Amino acid sequence: MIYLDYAATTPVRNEVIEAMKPFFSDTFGNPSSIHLPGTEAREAVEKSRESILEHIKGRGRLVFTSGGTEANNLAIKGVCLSRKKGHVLVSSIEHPCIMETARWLSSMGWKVDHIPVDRYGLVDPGTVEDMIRDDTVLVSVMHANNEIGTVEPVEEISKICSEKGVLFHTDAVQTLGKIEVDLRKIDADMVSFSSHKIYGPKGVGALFVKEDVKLVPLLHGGGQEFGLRSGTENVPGIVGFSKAVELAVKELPEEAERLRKLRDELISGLLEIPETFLNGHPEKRLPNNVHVCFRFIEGESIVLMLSEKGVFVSTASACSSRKLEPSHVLRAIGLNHRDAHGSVRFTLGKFTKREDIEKTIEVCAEVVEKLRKISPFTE
Amino acid sequence: MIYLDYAATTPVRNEVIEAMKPFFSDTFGNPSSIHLPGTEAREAVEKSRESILEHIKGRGRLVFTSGGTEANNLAIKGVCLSRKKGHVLVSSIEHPCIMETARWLSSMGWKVDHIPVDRYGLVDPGTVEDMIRDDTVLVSVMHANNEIGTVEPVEEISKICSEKGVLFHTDAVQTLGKIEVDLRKIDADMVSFSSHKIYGPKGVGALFVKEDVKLVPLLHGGGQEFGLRSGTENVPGIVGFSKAVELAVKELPEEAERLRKLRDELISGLLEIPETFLNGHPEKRLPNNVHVCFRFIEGESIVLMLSEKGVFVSTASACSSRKLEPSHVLRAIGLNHRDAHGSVRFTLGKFTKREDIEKTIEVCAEVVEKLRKISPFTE
Amino acid sequence: MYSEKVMEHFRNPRNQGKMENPDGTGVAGNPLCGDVMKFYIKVRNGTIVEAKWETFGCAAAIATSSALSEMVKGKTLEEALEIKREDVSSFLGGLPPIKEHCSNLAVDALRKAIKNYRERVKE
Amino acid sequence: MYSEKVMEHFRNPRNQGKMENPDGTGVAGNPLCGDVMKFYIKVRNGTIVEAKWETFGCAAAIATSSALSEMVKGKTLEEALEIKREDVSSFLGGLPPIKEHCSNLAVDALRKAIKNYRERVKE
Ligand SMILES: Cc1ncc(COP(=O)(O)O)c(C=O)c1O
Ligand SMILES: Cc1ncc(COP(=O)(O)O)c(C=O)c1O
Repeated sequence: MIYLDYAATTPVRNEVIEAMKPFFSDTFGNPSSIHLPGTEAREAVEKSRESILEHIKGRGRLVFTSGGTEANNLAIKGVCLSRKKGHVLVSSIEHPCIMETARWLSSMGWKVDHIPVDRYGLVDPGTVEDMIRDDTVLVSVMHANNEIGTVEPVEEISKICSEKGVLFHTDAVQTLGKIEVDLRKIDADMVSFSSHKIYGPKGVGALFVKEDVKLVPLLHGGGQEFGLRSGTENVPGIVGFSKAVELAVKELPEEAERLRKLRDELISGLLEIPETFLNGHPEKRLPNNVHVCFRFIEGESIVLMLSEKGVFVSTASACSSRKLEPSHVLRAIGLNHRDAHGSVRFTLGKFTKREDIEKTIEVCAEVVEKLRKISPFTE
Repeated sequence: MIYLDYAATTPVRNEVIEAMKPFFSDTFGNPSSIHLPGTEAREAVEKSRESILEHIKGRGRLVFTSGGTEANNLAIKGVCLSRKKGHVLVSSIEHPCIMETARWLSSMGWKVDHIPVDRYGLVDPGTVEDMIRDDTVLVSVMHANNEIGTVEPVEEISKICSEKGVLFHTDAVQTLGKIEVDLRKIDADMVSFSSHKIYGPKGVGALFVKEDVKLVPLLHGGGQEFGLRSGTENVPGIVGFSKAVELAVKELPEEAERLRKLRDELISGLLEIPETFLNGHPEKRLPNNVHVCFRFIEGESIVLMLSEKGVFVSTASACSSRKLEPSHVLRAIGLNHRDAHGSVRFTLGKFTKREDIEKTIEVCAEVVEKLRKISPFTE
Repeated sequence: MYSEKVMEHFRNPRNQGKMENPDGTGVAGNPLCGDVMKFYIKVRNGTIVEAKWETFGCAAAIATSSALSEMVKGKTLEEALEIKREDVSSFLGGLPPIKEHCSNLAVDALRKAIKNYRERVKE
Repeated sequence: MYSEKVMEHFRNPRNQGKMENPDGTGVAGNPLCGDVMKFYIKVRNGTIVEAKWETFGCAAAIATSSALSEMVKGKTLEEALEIKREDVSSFLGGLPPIKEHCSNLAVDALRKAIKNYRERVKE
């Protein structure tokens, strides 16, 4: 079994499970209760919040959410619904939770424009600057793309936005623990995170929000999380998330180096298969992301056939693998429908070993050959 | 340590922890992935969904959420934001997550009216019928109140709404596992649930939605949960929630009987303390809820002093215990500010024993006496 | 997601590949979801004696191609023309709803192949 | 939520209870949050020699009453009048922000008690 879909989700690591354990049935209080079990739970939540803020070097509020999707929805809708209708800029390769949120806002009368990317998936900060209008209230560009792994120049973009007086949000779900996320360098007003991408539990995430940013909550109620996100806090989840952040940040330098090497081996191995090319940026790329197009054959078949052989990869993002349209990201970087459909993502992680890479290359070569034999596009 | 705050939250029971375990690091896939780890996770989610639907006898969609707060927000906002502005009716004793949602909608131009309750906290179905207008789109009345434990006539109200062609939502967060929740009898279009109130994990809940009810999602994105709630599913949480529902429903008849007896003992014991009265309905009441006013003294002091002595109870709902205003529920049943501030909730649960009840009565008598000695209102 | 029968045809597709000197060929495709199928038939006395196919597409597309190539063998052209998409998917124990419409194109490709054969015969 | 010092005063409140034959009394209250305090003082030669109080309120209200009753003992009326809310809360190691405003009424009750004493003396 070779799991190469760490960008879709990760197993919870043992240290995190251990950290969560006491909060299921021992320290199980509701953090809003003022009695002892309540205050113990409250303390655990606040310590987790402080620890994460420290590790991302953020000065502001960290609002715990149920995941990356909620964090992104809260950022975009929270800003827009608290203001008069205006203009929003999002890149054309955002995760579906940004794309669909933007689409909904646009159906509600907001003006939305999509920032184009080049053939590597890069956003040009100059283009962002040009596209900002007088009525622009928010720009959202992800830190790195979840499909093709391209890392965006968010430091520069954040500077432009702050000069222009426009709010800037970035989705760091795929970068935390993989490349440096330092909010002293990225001057973003809001930043989204998700726990289950970094060996933390599913169902937890966070939105960093600078002190002076006004948001309408998506979840109204008891007023938890600075009044920005009501609902009984997922205490074990939050504690686990914070542990996962701590470990991910600590291990980053060494682990990123290790993954980068394996990634490059996998890329060279796969590119030896004929009619195969790399998607995304050759250098400005997540250390664990490999995304290739095997021409003339279709991605879902490749994924399923690899799965039959114990190699687990994905087409596009996990979210869209039940949809039929080709990935909007691959279309945005200029792939035609057929090549977009033929692209496959391999994402490496903590438990990936060199042997896995060798074996994957071997199995891929087999599967690609088998599928090409029945493709009408090959001679 | 005597925990009598089960309505605020519960410890996760062992069977639930055991059921969740494999889904942290073994069957850890993303349910949206089409490879083997993904389909295994998908199967676990779908089985959980079916099991819960069976246990509540619901015919429709069960949408997993991050908790009761999200379920309630989704129900109310989901209906309203997908329609032209109209009229909404909510009872005047709903949980803050409904009250605040209604307040926000009203600030957005929706018309909101609050259904009054009698001095026991009961909503009169006839009043609901009278208050429904031509432009009413939604009525929301909770199944039982989280503070005073009054059980509402939601079967009747649901019939009235369906006759009038108005959507009906009920918040069953406090009733699941405590009294019967049978959606063949309660003809609601939407019903909210929360896992952490029934010995399941925090951070999970669900909204039951009939097939033909149109909702705008709060969380846009990958299209999970029938397109009504995007975001990577909290697989262990969902599995744990479903296990908790299964056990709670199975054990309900016996456990409710046991709790009812303990509850009545606690009520009689507490009412022997002078100048003490019961809030909520004497009979139409959750089997685990005791809510009394100790006149002349203040709730937070009582709770803290009891906590010092190892007895954990609450004032109003956990959510609002960090607020200063007296509970809107107690005000709605006609308590004056002072008596509202002097009321305390005891909620019993799975681990409550007869000795705990005796001890609690004893300790309460002491604490009340101590605080009354320093109250300016006692002679 | 897929029935066992779909997976079985996906794993071990029948009659796949190009046909030398076919009597009729037909191509069907759905540009959006990307599936493209090519069907080849050999006909003797109005009966399909051999069918082959090539498919670019998901597991459902491959399995429906494979299934249909088995279903048509030995059928007269008239009988083959009566096969509907639903017949193929029920032969396979059902397809996921989302795939039903988009990836079940084999029948279209077969019909085009029969049409192509008839046109050739006329000439 | 509360500092250890607040909890200590809450657990063991000083000088609580009614005073027989006080020289001055004052009541302060916040109807919304429900806290009500009554302060009693005994005065000799312009100096507060004894202070007692009764309080309906949360732990913060009780602790601030208790703390102030200690702080004023031995102070002249002028000195006592200079005590501000912040002095009480810093004496207690701080109060939660939400409580700062609402439950820190002891100073108001004390001032009213002093005023009441002065009015009585005038008569
Ligand atoms: C870039 C990006 N943003 C947001 C999300 C959504 O996060 P979650 O799965 O926690 O809802 C994902 C993962 O699915 C992602 O890769
Ligand atoms: C009646 C009621 N509704 C909703 C909620 C909110 O549920 P959750 O804590 O899961 O957000 C609660 C509990 O806090 C409740 O008692």
